[in-house]
Formats: sequence, C-alpha cells, structure tokens
Amino acid sequence: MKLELHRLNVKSLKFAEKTGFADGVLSVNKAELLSLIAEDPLLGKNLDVDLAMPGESVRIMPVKDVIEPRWKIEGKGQIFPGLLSDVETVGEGKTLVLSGAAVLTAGKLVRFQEGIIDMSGPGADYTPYSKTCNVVLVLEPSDPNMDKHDYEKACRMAGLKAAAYLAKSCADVKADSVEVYEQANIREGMNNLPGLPKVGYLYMLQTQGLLHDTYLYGVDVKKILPTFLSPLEVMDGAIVSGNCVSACDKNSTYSHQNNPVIADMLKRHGKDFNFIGCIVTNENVTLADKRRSSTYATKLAAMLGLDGLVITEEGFGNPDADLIMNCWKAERLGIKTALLTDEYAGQDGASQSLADSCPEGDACVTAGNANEVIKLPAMKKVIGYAQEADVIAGGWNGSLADDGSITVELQAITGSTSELGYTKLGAYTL
Amino acid sequence: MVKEIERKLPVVHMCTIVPISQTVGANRIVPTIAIPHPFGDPSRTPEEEKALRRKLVERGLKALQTEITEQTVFNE
Amino acid sequence: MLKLITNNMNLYNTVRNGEFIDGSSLSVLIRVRSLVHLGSKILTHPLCGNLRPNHQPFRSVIIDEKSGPADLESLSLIEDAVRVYQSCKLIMPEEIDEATLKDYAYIDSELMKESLIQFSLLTHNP
Amino acid sequence: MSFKVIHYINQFYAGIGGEEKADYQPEIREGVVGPGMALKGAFKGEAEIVATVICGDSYFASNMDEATAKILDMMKKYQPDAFIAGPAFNAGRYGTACGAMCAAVAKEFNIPVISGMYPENPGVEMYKKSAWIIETPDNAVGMRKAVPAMAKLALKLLKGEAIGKPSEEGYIERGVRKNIFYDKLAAERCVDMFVAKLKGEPFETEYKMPVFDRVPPQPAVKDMAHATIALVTSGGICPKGNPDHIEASSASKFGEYDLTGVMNLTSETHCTAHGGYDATYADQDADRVLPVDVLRDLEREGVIGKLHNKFYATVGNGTSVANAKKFGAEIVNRLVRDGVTAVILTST
Repeated sequence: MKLELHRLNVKSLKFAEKTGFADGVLSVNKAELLSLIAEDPLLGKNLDVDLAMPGESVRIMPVKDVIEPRWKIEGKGQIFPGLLSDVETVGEGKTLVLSGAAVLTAGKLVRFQEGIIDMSGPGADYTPYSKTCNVVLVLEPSDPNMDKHDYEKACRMAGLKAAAYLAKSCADVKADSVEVYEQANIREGMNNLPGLPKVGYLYMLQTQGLLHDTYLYGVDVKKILPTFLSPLEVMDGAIVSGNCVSACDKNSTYSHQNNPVIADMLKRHGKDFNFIGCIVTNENVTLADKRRSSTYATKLAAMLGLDGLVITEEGFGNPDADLIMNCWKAERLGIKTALLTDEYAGQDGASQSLADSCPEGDACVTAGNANEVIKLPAMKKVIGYAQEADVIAGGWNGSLADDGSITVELQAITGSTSELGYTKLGAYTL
Repeated sequence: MVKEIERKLPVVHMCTIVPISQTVGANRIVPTIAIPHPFGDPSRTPEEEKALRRKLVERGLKALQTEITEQTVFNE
Repeated sequence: MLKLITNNMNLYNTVRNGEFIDGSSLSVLIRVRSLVHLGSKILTHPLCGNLRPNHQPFRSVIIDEKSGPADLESLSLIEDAVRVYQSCKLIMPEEIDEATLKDYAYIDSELMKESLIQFSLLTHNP
Repeated sequence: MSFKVIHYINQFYAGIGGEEKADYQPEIREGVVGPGMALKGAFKGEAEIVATVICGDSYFASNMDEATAKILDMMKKYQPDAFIAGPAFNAGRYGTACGAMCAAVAKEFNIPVISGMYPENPGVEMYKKSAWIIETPDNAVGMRKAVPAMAKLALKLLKGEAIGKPSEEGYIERGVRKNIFYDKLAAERCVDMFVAKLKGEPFETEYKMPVFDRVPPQPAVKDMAHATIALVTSGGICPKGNPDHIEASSASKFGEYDLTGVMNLTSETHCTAHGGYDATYADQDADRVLPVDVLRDLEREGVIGKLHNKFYATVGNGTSVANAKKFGAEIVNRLVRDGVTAVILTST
C-alpha cells in the first residue's frame, strides 16, 4: 500500500468569485459553498459561512467537528469512504491536502457538548485549531424540533462535503510538498526488519450511543468487533467523528486524519520498532461489550504476534474502564503497553484523575487535567452563539460575564486535552 | 488500616470482598456473607443467623492460630 | 431479573421492568450500590455518557437483580461511580433550565436505548 | 515594594517557654520573632515579615476553631501577601497547627501559604493538599536548610512564577495535578515512553496508578484460651447517635468505645455511621457487622481468654489511605499498650 499526500500550504483565506488556491491563499466562493450544504433538506435557511484566521480576535462556538479538506486525485476510492463516497478501500494513490486549513461545523446541537475555539488570546494556546485557517459553517436545522440524530448527521455530512469541495476545487494546483507513505502487507511486514519489536496501535473510539459515535467506512463503530486497519486508510478519512461529547477530548475528524500517534509511529518505524498496523476498537456502554471488545482487540494483537501496543483512549469516565481492560489484558498476554489519556482531576486537581486503574498501567501519558479553569477574555467577534457558554460542558451558569469574557474548564475548549496527543499539554503532580 | 495493625499484632481481616482485602495487603483473610451484613443474614431466623455468625468467628480464630508465610484466604 | 434503575421519568415509562428513583443521579447510583451489595449485577456502565457528573442530572443503570455474593466487577464499577459523583459535589449546578434539562434527559435516554433493546426491556421508543 | 509576609510560630520558638507554656493564647507582634530572623535574611529584601503570630501548641489543639478565627482576625489589618508557618519539623501538634493555619489563611485571604515539616509529621498528611510544605529533617538542626527553601518557594509563589516538581523545589508532594505545556506533543511523549518500555530502559510515567505494598504476617496465636482478642471495624459501628460524629465517608477520625458489660449489640444501643452501604441491616442488629455477641459466648466458654473491653471503629468508605494508615497505627499502639494478643478486623 502506498499513499502520497500532496500538500498545499494554506496560509490565508478569502472569499472570492471562484474557489481555488494560489500563493498560499485559499479562495472560497461563499455562495457556491452555501448552496452545496443547503442541498440537504435537513438543514435550515439561515446557514452561513465565515472565515477565521490565526491571531484574529475571534471566538467560534459551539464547535461540533473540525475536518481537514482533502480530496483523492489519484487511486482507488475517495475520501470519507462510506459516508461521502462509495465504500471502496482507501489509503492508496494520491490525496490532495489543504494543509493549514480546516472546516469547522458550528451550531447548536446537543448544546452542552460542543466546544469553543479562540483564534487568539490565552484560549488559543490550548486548541490546535487556533493555528489553522478556518472555514466555519454555521448550521441550523430546518425544523427546530428535528430528531437530533438526523440533525447530527446533517451537520456531519455538511462538514465532510465542504471539506471535500474545498480540496476538490484545488485539485489542479501543483503541490507545495509531497509526502510518501508505504505500508507493507502483513506477510512482508512481519519478515521486514528482523530484530525490531513488532508493534501496533490500539485505536479506541468513542461509541457509547447515538451522538457519541464514530464511523469507520461509514459503519457505526459501536457495532463492530475490533478490526485491523492500515494507518494509511486513516489518513484518507476512513474514520470520521460523529461525536457530541466533551469538546476537550473528543477526537475530531481532523485529528483522525492527522493522527499524531500514527504520524510518530510511522516516523519511528524501522528505527525503534516495526509498526505493523492499527487495531480499531470501540468504547461501548454495556459491560459485556467492553469485555468482548477488549478481549477481542488484545487477542488480535496476540494473533499478530505483537510485542507492544500504544493505546489511546477517547473520552472520560466509562472509557477509562475500556482503557484499563485493554491495558491489563494486553500486558497479561505479554504485550507491553503505553497509554495515552487525559485527566478529570477536579478544578483543584486534587481528585483522582481516572475512574479506573490497574497496576499494569505503568506507562501512561496524559494530555492534561480537563477541569482546570481558564478565563477567556472577550473577543471582538463571535462566530456562532456566545450565550452557549453557560450550558457547554465545562461551563456553568455565570460562565459568560457581561463583558463577554468566559470562565470555563478546559473541557469546553475543542481539542485541548486531545487523547490522540495532538497538543503539548500534560500534567504533573505538585 | 489492616497493614498498620499487622505491623504489631496478628490480625484477621473478615470482610465480604476478598480481592479488595488482598489488594490492601491483609495476610489472614476470612470471607464473610454480604456487604451490608457481613456477619448475618436477615432472611434467616435469629438463631440460625447467630449460628452462622459463630461459624465465621470461629473460622477467624482458626486463621489467627494458623502460621502462614503469605496472604492466605481461609474458606473453611 | 433484568431491571432499569433510573431517575429519568421519560425512560422509566418506556421499560418493562424499572424502578423509578425520585432523586438525583447520585441517589440512583446509591440505590444501585445497595442492590449490588446484595448480589445484583450491573449490566451497563454506571458512568455512561461522556459528561462530568455536574452535567448529568439523569442516571440510568440496567442491572440483573439477584441475591448472593457481590459481583466484584459490578462492585468496583459502582463504588468508583459513586466516588466520582461525590468528589464533584462542589460543582453540581443548583438549577438547570427546562430546555437544558430536556436535552439531558434526551441524552440519557439515547445512551440507554441500544442497551435496553439489547436486553429486551423496551416496550416502546422513548 | 516588597511583599508582606506574616509568620506563624509556637510558644517555644517565640522564646516564651516549653511544654509548660503550651497553653499560651494567640498573640500578634509587629516584625520578626525567633526563626523569622533567618527567614528575613533569606528573603534578601524581596519580602518583609510585617508581623509574627505566636500561639501555644496545646492552646491551638484544644481551641482550634476559636484560635483560628482569632488569628485570622488579628492578621486582617496587615493585608499580607503570603503566610509562612513553622517550620515545625517533627513536632506533631505544632505541625498540625501550622497546617491548619495555612489552610485557613489560604481560604480566607487567598494568598500563598507555606510551611516546613518532617514527612512523618501528622500535619503533612492532613494539610499537604492545602499548603506547600517544605520537607525538613526531624528536628531543629534542619533549620538552616529548611528556611532558605521555604523563603525561595514563597518568593516564587509571590511572583507568580511556575512551581517545579516536588523534587526540584524540595516540597512534599501535594497530590495535586497541575497542567503544564511540554516541548513535545503528548503523542510523541507517549511513543517515547513506549519505546523506552519496549527496550527496557527507564522511563517515568506521567500518571501513577495506585499501587500497594505488603507487610509480613505476624506469627500465629499459640494459646487462644488465654488470648485477649480485640474487635476493630471499618464498618462504622458506634454507640447509637454516633457520639464522635464519625463521618459517613472520608472519615477523619476513629472512635474508641467501651464494651464493659456489653453482651450483645442491639438496635437500642448501637448503629452504623457508615454511608457506603445500606444501613438497614446493621442498624437492626450491629452484631451483623461487629460480632460481639458471639465473642462473648466464646469468652464464657473459655475458647478465648477474653474479649478486649474496648472496640475501635471508623468508616472505610472513601477514607484516604493516609488517614486509614494513621488510624491503624494509632489503634494498634493502644491495643499493644492494653495487652491485646490479636485483632479481628471486620469490614463491610
């Protein structure tokens, strides 16, 4: 399997007559983009598209998902398979990437579960999406009483469509840089690099129920048994977020496309270990499901003869139980693990960070305490709905002050404690 | 608590959830009936209940009289 | 016997066998804990949903009610859940407006729906 | 302008007297007293001790609420920027007083509070979450090292500088999680740690999961017929009405209760203070948690020598490991003193 990522480096955005890319500027035809997303009868009339650039005094909220614009310019399948395109396997050929750009979906959904992105100020330090040039879709349902799943799906699809549309419109531009990734099949992979430990990535996805879901090739991951996947498929959008959970540690579609654990493991493949591939697993609600999935996922790792697994969690609370089961089950099969999680240690940092633990979890990296409180000063412009601060997870009544500042837990900031490790935040014990 | 006692006196830990006792480091462990009533069973007559309780306490005394070298659960 | 313990009236009204708790999420967890102490098994994670307790005024747990020795896994889950809730007392919101409360109840029902179907407890859609 | 600091010391360090003066009532004096001199030197002019609070250890211990309120009130007019208590080394009551004052000052004035103690000082476990406690040796010989470390940490806190890890700054780990931006992405840190673990190289986890140590078993009881058996419980059994107000969870104390003449626990005499389980059964008959009736029978039959005439109770639910340890150590000392042979510890 060989995938080339053809990157166009987006440094700025503007509205223009024609959507396209030149000299670092992504031009967006607002009317065309609007009419594309307005095709969906589930979405209302008052849709808007806005632009937000790093360093601007802009706050975007509530943000549902972040998507990187990509488009397959050569090879099998198309990005976001099973959702936007056919279910053909992806991960091969050439994919165009609008690096530095992102599509944000914003709008009231299940309101208290969406996030805040500040493009400047102290809040900007905590979210990776303050550094991207953001095309923001402000969405609303066509019927205010619409079923929330239908609306979630409409928002999800709007984001994917917009991301694909933007990248597709730049398909004729020559890339600023090209990265080549190759992934051997299992037979070759196993024989390559003798002497290096064989390792995998156990990729846990939030799947606690509708509105807490993730899609793999369009399939609701809740319904799968753990399965094996090439890291290259992930880059082409095989995994799409359908989450409406706490903003800090839901894995956005963008962070799946750019999964930093995969990126680092690919970088170190051949030097420190032999990276065989990813095992995707879920985080379901019932205990039987949890036991089944953790047993099955670690069994797959053992069948593949892996020596080690990096395990990343998504979310907080009961997913801690999945993380811990995955950890000790792997360790007891002789597979060494390193865990990536975040913490909910209370606003004072004094509560227990995880809802579960096991002595085998001796190598654990955390992306920070999501309960730490931060004051976000007022911004000149708010895209979306500022009054949502009071009901957003991590906020409380009175979070939004009269002067427009917001006092919230980091929980409310999109991607701030990303459990894919997409920020530099961490925590230590005082 | 059990560990600190064990530093100076022999102690038998009589509790319902044996694995927890094992994790906190008790050495002599006797399993009991149920969390809200470790030494009783309200579904029985008072006489039966007391007989049951006596059986458990005797098991605890036996544990205290048994030389051990490692964590031991006394099931009978 | 499978049973739903909940303080979410909407959900309670849709199940075959339920116990309604007229109280907080914590009261639900404490009721479940008492039942686990007497031998019941928990079938759904007591902390399901990805919200902090202060954002989850509704709690629903499916159990298999029985008597006997306590199930260790259920016990550790429910004790941890109660601990998490108690540690968050300070930041529990005092009042929540109707619309938000409805959203919360809705999410709770949604999270449980799949499991209720799986355990054949649902009489009609919540 | 330099920062204003208030220093707290006991009667001994104020030169008032030893144990015989331990009931000395709280007093505030302008400027530096006793070890405050060394502290002043260590501040090098960056902070100034505007006043010193002096309070006798016994007075504080037996009038905690009153003493605290009084001292807070005396401090108000100085508008301090920081509060330093001690160092208390291994003096238990002094350490507890320092910790309690730090906690109260932090709450009232919302300013940095710093103390210094030996790690085994009971004040550490009780107050390490509320105060910065510099680790000191167990006696005043350590003054020379403790004071500069306390002053340095105080200045850092006053200037709002980032506080390093416990090992770097010399304070006792508080068990409080603090966010920090590292140089690397969490993903990279995780893969680094993973590689180290694969290769068997040393690595430091960013989050320690709880682990437990072990104590070797005591030898068996040889002569049960002459043994004194004591009952201890974490199930919260206490005389009806819970006279010591043992908390339903996260207990901060244990109770010692007389069993002289008690043949049987009943709903009239005993109940449970425990909030971690359904109390119905224990309240009906506390023998279900603490089998006094059976032990009395066994005593009468000569199976055991005797049942110790006191029992000890606390609530296991949510009680911190540190407190549980403290209770265990204190209880066993009393049991050894009273000539007990062996212990039955009951838990729910």
